[in-house]
Amino acid sequence: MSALITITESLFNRPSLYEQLAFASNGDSILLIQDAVLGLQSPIALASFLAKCDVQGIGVFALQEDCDLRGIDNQYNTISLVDYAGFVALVVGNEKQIAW
Amino acid sequence: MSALITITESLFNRPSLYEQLAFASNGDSILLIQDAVLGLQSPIALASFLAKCDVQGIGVFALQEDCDLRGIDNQYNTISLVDYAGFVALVVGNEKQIAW
Amino acid sequence: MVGKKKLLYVFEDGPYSGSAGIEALDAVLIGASFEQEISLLFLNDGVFQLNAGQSANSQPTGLKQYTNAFKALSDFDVHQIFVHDLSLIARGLSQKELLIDTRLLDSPKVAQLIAQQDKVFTF
Amino acid sequence: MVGKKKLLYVFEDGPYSGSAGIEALDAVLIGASFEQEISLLFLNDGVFQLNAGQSANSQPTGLKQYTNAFKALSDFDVHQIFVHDLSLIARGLSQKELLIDTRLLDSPKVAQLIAQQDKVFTF
Amino acid sequence: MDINLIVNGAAYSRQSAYTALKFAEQACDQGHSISQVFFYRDGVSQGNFLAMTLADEFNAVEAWVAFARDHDVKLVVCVSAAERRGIINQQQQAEFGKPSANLHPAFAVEGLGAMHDASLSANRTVTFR
Amino acid sequence: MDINLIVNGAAYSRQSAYTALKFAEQACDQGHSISQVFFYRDGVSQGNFLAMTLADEFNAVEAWVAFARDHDVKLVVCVSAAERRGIINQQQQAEFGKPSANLHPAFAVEGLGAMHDASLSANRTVTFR
Repeated sequence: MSALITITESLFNRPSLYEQLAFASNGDSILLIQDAVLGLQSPIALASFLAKCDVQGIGVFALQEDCDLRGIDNQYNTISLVDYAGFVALVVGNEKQIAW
Repeated sequence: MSALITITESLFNRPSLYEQLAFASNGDSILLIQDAVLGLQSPIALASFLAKCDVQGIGVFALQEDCDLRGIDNQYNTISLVDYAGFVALVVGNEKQIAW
Repeated sequence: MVGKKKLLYVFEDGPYSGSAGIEALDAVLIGASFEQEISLLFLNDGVFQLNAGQSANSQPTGLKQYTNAFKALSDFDVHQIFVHDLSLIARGLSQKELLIDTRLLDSPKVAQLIAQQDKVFTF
Repeated sequence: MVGKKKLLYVFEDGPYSGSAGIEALDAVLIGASFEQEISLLFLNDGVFQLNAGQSANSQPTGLKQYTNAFKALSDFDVHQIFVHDLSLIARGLSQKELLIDTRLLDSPKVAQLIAQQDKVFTF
Repeated sequence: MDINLIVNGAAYSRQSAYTALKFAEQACDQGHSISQVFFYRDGVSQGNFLAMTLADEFNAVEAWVAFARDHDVKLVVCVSAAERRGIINQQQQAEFGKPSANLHPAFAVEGLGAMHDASLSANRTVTFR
Repeated sequence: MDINLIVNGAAYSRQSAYTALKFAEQACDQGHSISQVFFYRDGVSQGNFLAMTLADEFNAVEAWVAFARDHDVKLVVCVSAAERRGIINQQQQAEFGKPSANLHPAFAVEGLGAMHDASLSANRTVTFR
């Protein structure tokens, strides 16, 4: 059963959360919200995380409003920005959600 | 003016706190409390942090009661365990405290 | 039994500094009464929840040493207790130092466990 | 003035996810009225507090966009605004993208700044 | 779809109240139903009607009450989490002989069983930490 | 020495209330004086007298009140932090027309000026997050 994994904390504060990708499965999706969107500003910070997601077949999304609030300029074309409607669609489209 | 630096969070959760050693000065002291004592259980986890503290002339302490509560067995002879009286002495013996 | 759901409760933080552990345990004990298929997963600092060496609470005004309650899980017919092996090893702990019987899982096995669940509770 | 104390307020977290930034700023604005020698230090995710691109709050029920208030610091005669250079660079920001004039400090200079303080407030 | 929420983050100090509410509103706008919002851990503070935010600040308790009224959603604070944090209703006030109460009447007080009931019956459970 | 404390962590959810209290008791036992304990951010929850912990759990509000009485220590919650989090005393209840109050009377309600006053006059300031 595919999962939507939401990550709330900053990569810079809690890098171990991003290593928990090892606990995700092919077909899962990851949505970055709140402080987790801060990494999108740096073209380096999320690069290896995203490469691993790509290999594992895991889609990565980020919440547009949380980027806008913080003035974050998404540096990654492999991260799709979604609004709250997209957040709802991700919840509906996966059998369960896990809040890391 | 020498500082007592208290660290509260786990090394495993927030490694960046331990890199903030770069902001400490010769003669400062570091006291690990609460989740910060968890690192003492592993003979590897704190090794490079302690080596840097040694080079920088920074003493490292940990709160005995917080170790006991968690069943932590201190693996480092360069970390002195102190009780709350020792915590008070560290506050008194340094001109200021900084809660990282 | 048909219709039983798989529920996983995840422990990610050490005890005492925060209340995540005790409040996750409260949830497990209630969840156990629902006769579903319950599992617990300890990863990251969560493995310290099960560290056996925790000191009993000596003073009446002290912090409550609640983790012995994990030993009662088997009375509630909760037997699926999983520990992420790398989390344990990285923290200088070993399986035989833990309060209760556990099963060690490597990362792919953790991923598999999670994939099988109907609901995953984090706190 | 003899007897002025050096007070440093440290911003370590990004805005909005938590209230550390707005509550640190409240403390700074009160501290400014004490006629001491006040400095602000932004490090780690704290550098995002000063990111200029933050969207104005469009909906009335939205989160308050408080960080423009940093621009008022100079009206309170607070001019010592320091930013840790590596924190900024690691997060893909540059000094000219910040809301207000700041001085960049490398790690040894941050250590020096901290060493000179009478009190360091973290939140 | 029937979706239930679990909200663990404190009002004011954390964004999770806000994120959860925006999610819930959007879910309803899309025709889903929110069967229950269960407030656990520090999340129980979101039912405290004594909270007074500034006029331009997000007020969690008011926002939840309005949302629940508009969309007929059940709001529940966990009894044990709330009592430990000093969030109680008038019935608990009387029961424990406390001088006051602070839980908004739009919030029910129930045990962790309510969280499980909702999670077992809903199509989706979404946790906001 | 004269030491003042700043406590930012929430009651029950965080250990900081406990650590701060143990430190304060030990400082007094050693002959130091605690001029003030200032509760800021989520720390203001430590003044909420509605909090009910189990008999074997640490109860922050009771512990602070006993400590302040025994050692003549001033306990202060930050007014703005406390109002935003719904921790108010009877005077604020009357002023804002709220139906109840929940701040223990052993705690004063003051602004961030009180934090600075204490920090500027004390020999040491210790923050517990």
